[in-house]
Amino acid sequence: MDSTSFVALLSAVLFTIGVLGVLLRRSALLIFMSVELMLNAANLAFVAFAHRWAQLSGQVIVFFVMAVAAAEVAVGLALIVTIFRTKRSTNVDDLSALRG
Amino acid sequence: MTDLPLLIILGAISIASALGLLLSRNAIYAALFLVLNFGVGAVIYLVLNAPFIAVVQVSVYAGAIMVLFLFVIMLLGAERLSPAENPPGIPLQRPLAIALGAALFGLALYVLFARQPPATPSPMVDSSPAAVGQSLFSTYVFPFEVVSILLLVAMVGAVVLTRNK
Amino acid sequence: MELFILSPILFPLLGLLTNATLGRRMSERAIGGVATLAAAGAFLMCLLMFGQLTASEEARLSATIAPWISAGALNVSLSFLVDRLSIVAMLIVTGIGALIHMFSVGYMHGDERFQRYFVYLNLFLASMLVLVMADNFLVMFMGWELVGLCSYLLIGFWFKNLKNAEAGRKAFVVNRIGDVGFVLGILLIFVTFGSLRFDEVFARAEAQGEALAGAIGLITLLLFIGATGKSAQIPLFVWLPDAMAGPTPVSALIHAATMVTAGVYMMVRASPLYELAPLTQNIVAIVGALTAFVAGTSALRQLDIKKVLAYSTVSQLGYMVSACGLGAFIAGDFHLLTHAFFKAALFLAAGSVIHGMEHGMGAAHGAHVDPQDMRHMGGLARKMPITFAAFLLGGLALAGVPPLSGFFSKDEILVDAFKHNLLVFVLLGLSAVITAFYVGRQLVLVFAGRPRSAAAEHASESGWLMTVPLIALTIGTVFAGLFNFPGTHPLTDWLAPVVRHGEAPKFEPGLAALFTVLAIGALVGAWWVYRHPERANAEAEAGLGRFLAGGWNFDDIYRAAVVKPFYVASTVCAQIIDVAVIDGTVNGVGRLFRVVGGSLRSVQTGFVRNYGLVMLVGVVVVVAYFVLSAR
Amino acid sequence: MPVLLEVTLKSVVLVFVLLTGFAYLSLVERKVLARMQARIGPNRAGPMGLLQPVADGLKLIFKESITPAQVDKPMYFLAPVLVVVPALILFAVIPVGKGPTFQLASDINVGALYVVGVMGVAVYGITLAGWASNNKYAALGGLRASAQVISYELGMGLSIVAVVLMASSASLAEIVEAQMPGNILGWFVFRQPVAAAIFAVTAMAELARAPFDLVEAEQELTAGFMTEYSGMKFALFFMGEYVKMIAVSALFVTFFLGGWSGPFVDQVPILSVGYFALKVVACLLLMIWARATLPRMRYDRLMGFGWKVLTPVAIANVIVTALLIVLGVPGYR
Repeated sequence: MDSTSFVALLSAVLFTIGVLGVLLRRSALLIFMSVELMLNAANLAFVAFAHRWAQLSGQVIVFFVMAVAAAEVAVGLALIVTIFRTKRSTNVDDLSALRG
Repeated sequence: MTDLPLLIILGAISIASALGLLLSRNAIYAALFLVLNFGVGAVIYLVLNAPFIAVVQVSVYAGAIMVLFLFVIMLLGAERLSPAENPPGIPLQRPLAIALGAALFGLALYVLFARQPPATPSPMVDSSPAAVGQSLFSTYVFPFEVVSILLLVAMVGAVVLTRNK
Repeated sequence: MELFILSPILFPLLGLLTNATLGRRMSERAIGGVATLAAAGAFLMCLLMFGQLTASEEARLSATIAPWISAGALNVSLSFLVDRLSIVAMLIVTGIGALIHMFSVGYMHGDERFQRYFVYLNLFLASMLVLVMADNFLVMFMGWELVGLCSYLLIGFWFKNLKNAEAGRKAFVVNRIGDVGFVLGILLIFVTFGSLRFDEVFARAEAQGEALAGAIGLITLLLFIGATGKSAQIPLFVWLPDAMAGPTPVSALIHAATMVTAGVYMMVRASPLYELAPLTQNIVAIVGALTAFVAGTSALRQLDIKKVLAYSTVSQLGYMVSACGLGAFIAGDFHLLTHAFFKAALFLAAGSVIHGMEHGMGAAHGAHVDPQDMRHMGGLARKMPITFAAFLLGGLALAGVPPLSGFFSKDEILVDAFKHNLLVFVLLGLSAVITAFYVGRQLVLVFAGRPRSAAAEHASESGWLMTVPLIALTIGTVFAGLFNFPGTHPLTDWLAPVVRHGEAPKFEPGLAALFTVLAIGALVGAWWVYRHPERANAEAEAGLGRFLAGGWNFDDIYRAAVVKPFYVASTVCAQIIDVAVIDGTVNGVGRLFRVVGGSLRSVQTGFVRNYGLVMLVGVVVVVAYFVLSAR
Repeated sequence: MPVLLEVTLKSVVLVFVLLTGFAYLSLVERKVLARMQARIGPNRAGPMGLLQPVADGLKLIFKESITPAQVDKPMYFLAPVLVVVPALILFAVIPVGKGPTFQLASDINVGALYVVGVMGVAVYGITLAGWASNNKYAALGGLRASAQVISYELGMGLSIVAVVLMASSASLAEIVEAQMPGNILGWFVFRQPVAAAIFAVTAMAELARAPFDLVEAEQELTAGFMTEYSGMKFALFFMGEYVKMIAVSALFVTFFLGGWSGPFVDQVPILSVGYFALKVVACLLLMIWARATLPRMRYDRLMGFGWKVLTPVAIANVIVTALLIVLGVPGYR
């Protein structure tokens, strides 16, 4: 196994953990962090393949992903703060007003 | 590959910290596990000949995003995540999530190992900040501008969302 | 040059634009003046063009504005043609149109939608000119539909009375039936000849007439169906008597002098085709003659002053159509010309009478009577001398009394019928006698004797705005016969280069004398019968009278054969198909989704994580598909 | 592995120098502050109080290590470490003298970004210390620290961007080289005065030193995030602060004061280290002077100043600098 494959594997593991975090944790903050973990896992894969194919584009994409993640966190945390002001909770299960 | 042993150690830390995030009962710890994970990620980037990404990872993720997380957690006092007081969760959520996660992971493994393209030795690419910058402002100038607008929008959005009426 | 050719159309367009945009700020006189001047200007332009056309036999003016439709082999341009045939029609339309515009200024005085009336009238003028100036079938059809629209708008002009609105609708619907035939005819022309331009179509038809006899027969028949709609022939004439609901000048202009003759004009225009279809010719001749007879007899029992004239118009159109069927296209066109004069004069005179009656009603403060009902008239000759003179001369022309115009044109047709088709001749001859009789009846009932109502008692002559056009038209009525006076027949010579199959008119002194005697006899007979006007009172009440008054009950036939079944079918559709099937389906679908949605509601847990789980299912499926299928 | 050995050796020397420097910096600060306030300062331990740091250290080492009951233990212990480590690793990229001998990794081409990243990470220690203490003063101190550091990091990063633009390199070694066109006017403090001012201000704010020391404002927050700490852990915070002072001074010297440059460095390379140390000491004295002179800012003023003044000015400075460089104005290539 070469280093690229290993990092790709690591990326898969981290991504799966991130998915599980999103689905299993109840705190909006934790869910958010899990999303960041997923993004990071994707970044790892990008850099790994950029390394294998000697391409700079993979790294550039990662740069963009980080910028988008930053934007997402800014808005996401603002949302969480706003929700917390009314609900006094960050538990997403408390936010089920749209129940059918 | 000489890097492999180092990568395995880093990978182990990375996975451990991710699991810590998944299982921790305390949002602060979860955030710190994530910081650790990102730090390890930065080192992995270094190993993979991506120093620019590595430092950006540290300054953006560890230095900005996670500090913001920490700040919000402490501001809201929302660090304790006790499941006991929650309403009885969603039936089947846990087993289904685990099964689906496993399926996703299986697919990734399948792609990685059953569909492995031939590994070709590749030359090292120049990944200095200058090279990345060149690429950003020539080939990727349009996405770059889009991202800058996105950041602006996010900034405005965050301000509007949190402003007291 | 093109602007010059288009100017007859542009003048009324300019007038209508002015009136439509600025009319709100303008006085009645100004509006009427603009509209009338527009018509008069168009007439002047037509005269100038006429002057140019006299230069040579081949002279013709054509103008192409723009390509209109270009699709595959179909190439139609928005182009116009002024030749010897169209200039005659144009002069009639603009000349009589201008006079009627002027008359309308007086007649419509005080109407709340005065401005709109003149906008419509100008629009009609422009549309009619488009129709007659067209150089291909499609542009002609455009004009055809535009005049139909104007006719609809003007019949229902006083739409606040439901009957008027219904009359407009009836005209519209009946005309559409004819239009279907016309459109099919145009399509078939294109399919057969690959062009819609008159000259190309006719040239090709002549070149290969034998081979295409069947197609040409069908084409001419379809075009004739169009003509039966527009020119009110059996079986589609029923709309015209009802069209009298419109203002009387409209009846004069549109429903007597110009638009209704469009069918005749179209058949004359297409005469090269009709020449090649003998079977259609026969059908046309017989239908025309039958129409003349049926409408003539119907006019015998009408009590409404305008209805008499309406049926008379149908009858006279029958003459023209019949003439076309006999191959006497020029005779038909000649009758069209003279008819335009005397029927316009008659209608305007009738309008003047109605106006006078309404005026008298106002002056007498008497009980309200129908100002159009002849039973309430009588003795108007002394009250309205100019009107009476116009009506008298127009009526005599209609009756075919020499030396008035109607005598010559009708005689030409009768001679042709005598030579070619005895059945047609008999029908047309009978109609001529009947015509004279109902003219006499009307003259006696309206003008002779003593006034039979307070309104008639106080009636007075109309103002100069109305009498001047009346006098002008009466002069035309008297002298229009000169256009094709036996022996000189300038109209025949004029049209011969265009309508090539026209023969020089023959004059049969014997026939002429016979019909002169018959007409005068019928007029005297009518006076004899209606010396006692009360005879008219009950004659339309029952039996044959009622049958005739109802226009041979065509309306009842339609009601039974078309309207009733349609209502039944509609009821079935509305109450069974619509309610049960369609509504049932729609409601059923709605109910189905409500039930399904209700049962699926529980899926919407409201838990974000749950939705995330479902998303993940989708992700896994999609990724699995691509991973496992892509080799 | 000679490389590994060399790096280790250099690191050890560096740490030793820094620890000594930290110790005597604290003494110098006390003495200078005392002089400025017309006092004498510590003068009992050793000649002129030169052994005072040793005494202080011994006292703190032997003090009983108290762990309050309600603290979050792992974080409570981790926090002081997190304060010291970033301060130390900053030196990895700073060239303290001419040539590779006096550099650890200062020629890496992302050095400036590394500085920004590490400065950003440095806030964790203070924030976590505040949170882990489970004490409202400490928590408020921690919150203030994170907000303050996030706010001023931006200005600092942008001022460094201007420097990087000037040097057209993110390597600290090359930044120093870029400031030596032979005379003192080549220093970026003269060619980038605005960036230098911003860096100076933001550096003080990052250090949470007067006049920006709201994190540990005694009057309102007792000792802020350090309230519950004592003994060696307290010493670590103390050490973190002073090492960071040295580090920030070193960075200022590197970015704006021509680094190790000075007369005769080409002939006697070892002189360069002396020049560097001299400049750093000058900066440190300036900081002490500022602490002795300036009153503490109000917190809302502090945040407002950071976002509404420093950040826009820094952005404008970057734009102007870029324009000057593109236009080829003399002195900006």
